[in-house]
Amino acid sequence: MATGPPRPPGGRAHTDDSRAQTTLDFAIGVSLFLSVMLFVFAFVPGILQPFELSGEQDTVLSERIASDLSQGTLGDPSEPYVLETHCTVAFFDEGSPSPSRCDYEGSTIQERLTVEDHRNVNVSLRGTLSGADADLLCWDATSQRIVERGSGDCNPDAGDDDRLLTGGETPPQSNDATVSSRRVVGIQQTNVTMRVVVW
Amino acid sequence: MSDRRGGVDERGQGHTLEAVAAAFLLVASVSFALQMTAVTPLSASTSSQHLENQLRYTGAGVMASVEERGGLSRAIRYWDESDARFHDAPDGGYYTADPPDNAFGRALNRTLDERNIAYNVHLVYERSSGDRAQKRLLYRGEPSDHAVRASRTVTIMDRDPLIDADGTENGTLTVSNASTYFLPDADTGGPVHNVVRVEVVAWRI
Amino acid sequence: MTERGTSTALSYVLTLSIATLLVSGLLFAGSTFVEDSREQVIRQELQVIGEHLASNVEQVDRYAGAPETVHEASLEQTFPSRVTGTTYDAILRENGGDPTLTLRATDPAVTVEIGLGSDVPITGETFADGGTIATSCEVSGGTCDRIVIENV
Amino acid sequence: MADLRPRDERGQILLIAAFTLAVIFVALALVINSAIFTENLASQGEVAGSSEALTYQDQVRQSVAEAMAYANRYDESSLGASVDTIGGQSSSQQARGGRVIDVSLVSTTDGTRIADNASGGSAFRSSGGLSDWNLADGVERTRNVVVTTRHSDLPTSGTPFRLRANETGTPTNVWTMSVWEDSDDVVVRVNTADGDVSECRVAVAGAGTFQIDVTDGVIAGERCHALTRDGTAGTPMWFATGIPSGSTYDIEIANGDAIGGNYSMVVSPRGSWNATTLTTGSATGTPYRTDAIYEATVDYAFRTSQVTYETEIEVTPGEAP
Repeated sequence: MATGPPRPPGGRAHTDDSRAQTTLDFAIGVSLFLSVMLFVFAFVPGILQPFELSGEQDTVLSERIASDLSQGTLGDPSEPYVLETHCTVAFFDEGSPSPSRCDYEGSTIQERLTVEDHRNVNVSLRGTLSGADADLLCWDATSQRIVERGSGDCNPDAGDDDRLLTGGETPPQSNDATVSSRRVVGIQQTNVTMRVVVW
Repeated sequence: MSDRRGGVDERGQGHTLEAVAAAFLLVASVSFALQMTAVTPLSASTSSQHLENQLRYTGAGVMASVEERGGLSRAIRYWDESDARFHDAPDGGYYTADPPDNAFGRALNRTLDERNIAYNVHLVYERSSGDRAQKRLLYRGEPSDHAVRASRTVTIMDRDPLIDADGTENGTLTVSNASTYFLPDADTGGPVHNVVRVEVVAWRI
Repeated sequence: MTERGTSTALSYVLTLSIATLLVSGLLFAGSTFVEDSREQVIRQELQVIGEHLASNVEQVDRYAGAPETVHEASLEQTFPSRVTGTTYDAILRENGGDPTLTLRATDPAVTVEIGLGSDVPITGETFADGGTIATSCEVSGGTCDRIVIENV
Repeated sequence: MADLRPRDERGQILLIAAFTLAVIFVALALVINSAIFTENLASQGEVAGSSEALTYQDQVRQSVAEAMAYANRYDESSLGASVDTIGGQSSSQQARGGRVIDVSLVSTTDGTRIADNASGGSAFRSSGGLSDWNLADGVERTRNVVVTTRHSDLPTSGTPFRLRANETGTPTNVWTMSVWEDSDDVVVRVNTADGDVSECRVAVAGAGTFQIDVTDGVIAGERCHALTRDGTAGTPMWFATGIPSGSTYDIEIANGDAIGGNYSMVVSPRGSWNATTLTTGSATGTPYRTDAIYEATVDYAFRTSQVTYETEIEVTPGEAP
């Protein structure tokens, strides 16, 4: 075996350039580590994203509001899901003070539902009273009866205090972060659907 | 051949090995984290449970508002004595496609069919022997596993009249003297004919 | 001595410092990130639990309002006793006619407040820790004078 | 310069970095877990059965009302047995659902049922044939006032049929309901004791009989706001509004000849019926009175593993608030 250059024990002849770890090894090592690091940093936010919690309590809030309105505030707790006409119509009359006899206070929907003022809520009554498809309902003051918006006798802006039975801001169509709860309730001898949207 | 002074060269591969070990540790920790969290395909969408809660309230709301005017009790007594079945129900004796033409049927149609929710209606009552029996009022097929049940009990008294097709009370026939009426007298001694539980099983199609 | 002389020491110090800097930076960034998301999750969880508790209080209020005479009305629900690792408690207080429900987490001090209707009969202040919380009526003479929350 | 430690002692920084990252990810996993639990908690509905306590109480109230109607019409002593049967069957039905229901009759308040249900209907005259006459004096409470009539039996606007409740001792304090027909519409006008007037007009199709439920404010299935809410301030009103709650009132019919059909009501206390104008047996054609149960008090209990609800409900079917 040809002997290479003599290897003195502990001799200084080990210059650093003979480290046997070529720059290539180092390059592989670090690049591998960096690539894994990049992968992890790219991947982790991905798994976190669906759990970026925002507005989780809206689901429970809309259920609470819907149950409270349909089983107590707009009617009588001893007769759940049946609304009393006068208080229901007055509930949607924003701006004027609540009638003392009814089970809510304040003049805006937020105050009447005891939620913070910045909270976006919309409450509306829909139903199919005549014809085939459901429509927003309206209080016709002349006949003291609840009618569909499409029927002739509902003219909310005609001065006689007809009124559309919807309160709060209009829910955004595109925004998907809204939560809505529905209850079927009875009013004036018929069934309508109360819809509460929170976003 | 190790070198007493920890020569620099043998550790060469050590660095890459170290990087590999680090990388492995990193990937292992991420996968462990994933295993630990109950990440399921559905875990981000909680809407299905929310919708089921709505269905339960819908069923209860329909029956509560119909029964306020006695509509549920009349729907149970909406019986055709001569045909021995509910008024103009198909041969099976229970409604299938369109609901009965009374307040309860119209309410179901208005609120449930409108939002393409399929539903079955069963009447659960007690026989005089005390065991429980069930009769279909309306049947639309096997409910899916997300089906939700809402129920309401209605008391029928011995002399309650049957209801004719147009909704008016029958002058002579009552639940007791009608021969083909399905509801037995569970309390033969007393005035109560039967306590019927109306069950609406609804599911989204 | 290698030809590069002091450069080895310099490169040595350099790599060491950069590396420690990198690691400490990483550690710091990582822990603040974890802390922030933990606090956000705690706040959300307290709000969800608060809303559930508020709907229980309103349900008991309806129980009290329905019949002419009430003998007993209570409703209990089991909530997680710890929220992302910290314990929390709930306080139902009269707050001068505008009753509120306040939930406080201990470790990162997070507080959540939920308003209730002013017609809900709540007087003084009642308190319950996380876990199974019972909402009930203190009944006297057939009417529900006060709705309280307590641990079961 | 001394030979420093060779470069290879760099201290495995990469490993430490990886280790710290690993710790961070595990902590993050904990946070994600509770985030997922929060969403799960958010989508939970209300406590199981908590809203059913009230809906079931409503069902018990209506079942007992059915039993009372039966008792008042056929056999007054049967109410106790009916309530026990209702309670027994309800609890066996609900036990399947994990709910414990307990219904028991506590007490009843006596009353009198005044009715004229001659078959085919007749004029609202007293047993002595008077058109204007008094039905009852010193009445404290009235419920389930129902008039059954037909278009052909209704007076025109000339002299409408009037049902009055005037305060005992001060007849000027009177609540009056006038009913007449105006071109196929049934018109009901109410003058309350405190001077408010409101009117409702309901178009009733067909020539068959229909019901005017005075205490419920429903005419042939249509709500008549005049009977349940006065026009101006919108405050609710009902049979005998305006008569101070402390004092009693007398019930009178005016112009009974003008209307045909049947009527019935239940008044309390039991002795307030007028002996001269009402017979005791239900002879056809003449108004009669029978003993009746005005109100039943029922103990109701609803228990599940998480809900406890015990109350005492007063069942007075058809009594305005």
